[in-house]
Amino acid sequence: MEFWIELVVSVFLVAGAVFVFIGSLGLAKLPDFYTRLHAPTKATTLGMGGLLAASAILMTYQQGHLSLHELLITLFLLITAPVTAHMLAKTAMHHKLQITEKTVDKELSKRARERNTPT
Amino acid sequence: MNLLWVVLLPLIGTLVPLLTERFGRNVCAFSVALLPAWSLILVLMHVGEIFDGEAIRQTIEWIPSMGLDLSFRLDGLSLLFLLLILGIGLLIILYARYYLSDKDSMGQFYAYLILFMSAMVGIVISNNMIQLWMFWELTSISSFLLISFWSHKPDARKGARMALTVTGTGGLALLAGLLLLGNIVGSYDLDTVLASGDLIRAHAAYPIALVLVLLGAFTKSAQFPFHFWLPHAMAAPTPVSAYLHSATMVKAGIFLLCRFYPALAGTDLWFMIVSLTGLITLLLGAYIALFKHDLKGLLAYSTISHLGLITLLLGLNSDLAAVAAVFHIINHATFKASLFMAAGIIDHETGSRDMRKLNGLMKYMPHTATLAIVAALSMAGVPLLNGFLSKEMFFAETLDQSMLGSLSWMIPLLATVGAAFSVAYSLRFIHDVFFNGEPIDLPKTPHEPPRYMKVPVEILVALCLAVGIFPAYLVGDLLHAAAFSVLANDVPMHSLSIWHGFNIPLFMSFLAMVGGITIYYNRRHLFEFQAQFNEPDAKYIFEGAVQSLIKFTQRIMATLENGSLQRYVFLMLLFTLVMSAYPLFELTQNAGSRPQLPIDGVAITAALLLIISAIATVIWHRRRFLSLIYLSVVGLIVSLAFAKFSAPDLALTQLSVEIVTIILLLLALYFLPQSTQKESSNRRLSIDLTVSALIGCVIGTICFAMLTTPLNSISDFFIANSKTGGGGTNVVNVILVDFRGFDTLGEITVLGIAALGIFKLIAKMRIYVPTRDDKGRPWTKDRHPLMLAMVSQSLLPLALLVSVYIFLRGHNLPGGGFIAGLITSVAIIQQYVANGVLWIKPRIKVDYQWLIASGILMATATGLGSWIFDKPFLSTWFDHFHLPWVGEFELASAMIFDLGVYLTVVGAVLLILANLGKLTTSERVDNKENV
Amino acid sequence: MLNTAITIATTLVCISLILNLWRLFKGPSRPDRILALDTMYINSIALIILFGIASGTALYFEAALLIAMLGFVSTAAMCKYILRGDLIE
Amino acid sequence: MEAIYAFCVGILTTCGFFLVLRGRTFTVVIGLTLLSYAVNLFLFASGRLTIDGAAVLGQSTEYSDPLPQALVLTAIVIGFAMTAFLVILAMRSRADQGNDHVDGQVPTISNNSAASNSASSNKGNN
Repeated sequence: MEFWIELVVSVFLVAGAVFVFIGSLGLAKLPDFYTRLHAPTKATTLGMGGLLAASAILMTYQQGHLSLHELLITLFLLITAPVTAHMLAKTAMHHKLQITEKTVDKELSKRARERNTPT
Repeated sequence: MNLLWVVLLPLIGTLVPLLTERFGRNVCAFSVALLPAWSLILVLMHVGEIFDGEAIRQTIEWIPSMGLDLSFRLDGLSLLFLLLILGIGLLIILYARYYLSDKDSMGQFYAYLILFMSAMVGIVISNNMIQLWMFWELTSISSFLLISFWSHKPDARKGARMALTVTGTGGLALLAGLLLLGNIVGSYDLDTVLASGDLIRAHAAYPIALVLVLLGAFTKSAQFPFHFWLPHAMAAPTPVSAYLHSATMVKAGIFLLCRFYPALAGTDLWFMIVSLTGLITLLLGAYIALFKHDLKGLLAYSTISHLGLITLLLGLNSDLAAVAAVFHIINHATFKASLFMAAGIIDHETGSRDMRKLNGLMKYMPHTATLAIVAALSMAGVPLLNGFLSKEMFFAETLDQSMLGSLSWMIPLLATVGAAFSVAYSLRFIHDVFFNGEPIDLPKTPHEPPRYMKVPVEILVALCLAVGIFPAYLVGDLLHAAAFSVLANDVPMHSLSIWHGFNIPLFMSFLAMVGGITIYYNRRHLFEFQAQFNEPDAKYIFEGAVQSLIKFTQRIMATLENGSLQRYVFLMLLFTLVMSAYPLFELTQNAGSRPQLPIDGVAITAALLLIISAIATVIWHRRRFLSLIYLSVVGLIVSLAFAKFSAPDLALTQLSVEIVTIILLLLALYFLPQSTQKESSNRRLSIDLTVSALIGCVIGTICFAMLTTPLNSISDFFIANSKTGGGGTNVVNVILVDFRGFDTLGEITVLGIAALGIFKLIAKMRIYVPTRDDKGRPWTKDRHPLMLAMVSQSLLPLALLVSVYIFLRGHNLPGGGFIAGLITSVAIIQQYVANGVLWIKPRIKVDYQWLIASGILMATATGLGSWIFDKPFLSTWFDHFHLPWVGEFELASAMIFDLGVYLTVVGAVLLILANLGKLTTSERVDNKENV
Repeated sequence: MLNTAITIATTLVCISLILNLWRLFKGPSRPDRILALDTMYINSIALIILFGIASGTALYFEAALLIAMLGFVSTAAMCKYILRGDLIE
Repeated sequence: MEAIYAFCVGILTTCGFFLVLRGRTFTVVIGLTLLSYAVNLFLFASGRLTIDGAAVLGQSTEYSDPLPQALVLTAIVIGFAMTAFLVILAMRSRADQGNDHVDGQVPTISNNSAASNSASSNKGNN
């Protein structure tokens, strides 16, 4: 196959994989849940986008017509990731998980929690 | 003629009394007698040929492939026994008609009796050992029914159980022996077995076979030490005793000895066992009989002793002795049957069988008394009666044997002693009952029985006399024929005459007479002597044995089956382990010749994840939510493995099922304890762990061995014909909906049934709904988070689109009804989760049972549809069409079938999950708010 | 070049899977574990796509698609379970 | 590769059986689920392992054995039905007997924690 396609695909692949990795690394390393929540839902999703783009390009090139699966998957991920994050945040609030010291604007979370706690 | 009918007629006759009972006693008795009489006539039609020494054989193929067929043979011995069985049987039928009271169910009695009769007939004319054994067991069972006929009496029940146990055990031993014989000879055909006597006697297994067969015979004909069941079987109605315990059942053992005489007899072992058992039984029976106060008890023990006599004769290994034995079989049957009937009459008319009360009946029932006296004299062996003749022959035989070497003289001596005792008890029977003063407070005032009740007795007694006076004319031929078939060679010269001149046997019987009379007149001292030791009642010993056996069994059950499922599972597992591990020891090396795939990093990672999360599931199995999370990881990895090893359909199915399972378990977990404390002891844990680990090793080994052995599969056919025959390129799906469509139909049916069962189980289940989670936190008020609800609604069409797409491509690319159905139901369940039941209710109006039903119906209809084009069930039709815009596309009837699968899956999953979810909707307290 | 890229990517994804498992172990809270599980789903999608690219067939994309759908469903279900106890009400 | 596969099957079997031997219904269900994974993998293995050989005509050169796949596919679905049935049975026994022990009552020999547990569930039930 032509060099530039291979190049693009490879770049997308590596970049995506790196982002995926960063997401998981963040999940493993970050201090508290709220910070951890960011890593997978953002970085990983982005990384997935990269990977899917790579595969979309490659498949389109190989099969000669536009391959839609990747688009579908991307769509799903893009729609669901925020909701997942939202739900997880809700559960975290419900469980009153501790937040690290370095968090700015703790009052926000406190207020949110008060609004959230059942009376 | 048809030998089959000889046994078949009585067998059919078993039903007759049940039908004709309602027409009154006479009709019943008469109708019952018909069929046995017919088969007796059938037998008599062949007396001529038999007397000429022929044997009639007949074989009816039953299961030729297994070498099983019904084979019969009628020779002299069979003829003799048939005459006894059917002849005396008819007399008994007549007798029983008068004996039975109105309270007894006549039809039942006759049915049992005829059943027993046909079983006996079957024994004596069988020409196949297994067949013979089957009839043998049938006699045990039917005699059980007969003895326990008065089932309200505990004696009857106990006696029947004892008889069944003893004879049944003997029957099993007999079966073993017969199988062994068949093994030695290589055939179960009786002719062959009897012909190859030398082979058997020479064989190493001969002693075992002999002992086993003899066990069967001795238990049946009440030989020492198995004699104890016979007296207790006297609790039966007297016709039964008269029939079973004089002429037929107890004679079955003797018949067995005679039948196998050519095959088994002639060795020292045979002599030792048979003759000594016979001798002991003869003496013991004769001795005990003297002290019995019960009429039937006396007769029972005398029967035992006479059977012992016959056995002894058969044991002597001399041809003449065998002849004498056969002769005594006839005589004993005649006089003992008549005696039993007489005793029955006395019991019937006086209401008692106790000889201490029965006295001087001569003047009350002279007719019966005369008959009984004649029969008793014949039993005692008085000249001019048949008993005398066979006893003479018996004495003669005891004289000319030299088996015990220098001690051989003991046998005639002991024989004389036994004879003396038999004279004594015969005297007692006569004198105590019919003379000896006046009856003592009998329940009834004795009088003669009804006229026809005496007829059978008269006939038999007449026979006794006639045979006693003109033996040669009456039984000569019969005896010759019977002896011929017992010895299987020429019968030695024997003269059936009353007078052989003055010889030792005559002198011996004279001694016996004198001795008997003396014994009887000094019986007082004997009774006192006997009174010292109380003989152990066999019943108590036997019952004790039975009880202890029951206790033992109960103890075993208590340990094995203590009602704990946990324990059962463990035991089952242990068994499985043993059974599956054993063959592996033969497996020398488990790595086969198939080239193995290279290991790559992804595989290692996946395996690592799988193993760790599986173990984690186990470790945290008490914190249930946690173990559930690990479980879903395992499921994920498994489906990845399917994808990796080129099974995309499986990967898809596994994924969707896994999610559905997780949702199901979450739904259930809400009602169950969130976490439990440690319950089982460490010892228990380690044991369980060991066992399951061992099983894991075994399974793993098998799996590895299987993976590494080259594959020869039938799947090439499927791959070859998938496109041409099934019209699809996705072979897996084509197999599901076409090649093995019938299986799939079954599967979805099972699925539907399971779903319906669950639906019924859930109905009206009252269950505790926790108001706080396990940490004591109250649930949040926000029942349907807005974002989730909105996004789920917007995702629904997308998901449905995907499932339709998966369904449509299923025939040619990974996908199909199962997967599409699962996806659809997951999508809908998501709506339930996100928006709640109340939101769904107005939107999905179809109820899920209907979905299941229509799905299964559709699938079945597709199958049936192929009948219209007279093709076999579920054969697919497909064709290709061209549409503008869409292009080439294919229609296959398999697609409709797949649609049925789809609907069933959707219906089942939703029926299960939605109903499980609805369980709480009405009960949540905060349900009314913010709806 | 493409193969090297695929190898690198696969390795990275595998490592991230193991990291997720580690988080799943470590917890400490239930949301953490659920998050780890969700990330695992997404990473396995990545794995499948890489596998598809490597083997050059489009057969496995449906698996990826399904994981994308169902992973979301199960995460949502688990959150709902923690929040409300019963999923369907 | 085969060795790893077989090892995983063995591990799954072990874990499954160990959990099946536990006393609580839910745990038993989880054990059965693990076990059914193991069984499905085992059955699938009877078609041997192939890579890049999906049994879809025209997609690859040599195909994996489709027959075990078809069997396992239905086995998975039926397995789900069975699990569901068990789960409902477990709930039913919890509802009727007040505890979720497989034997219907928590064995008395076990330590007091179990007793208290069953007591709490009893309290919950009525």
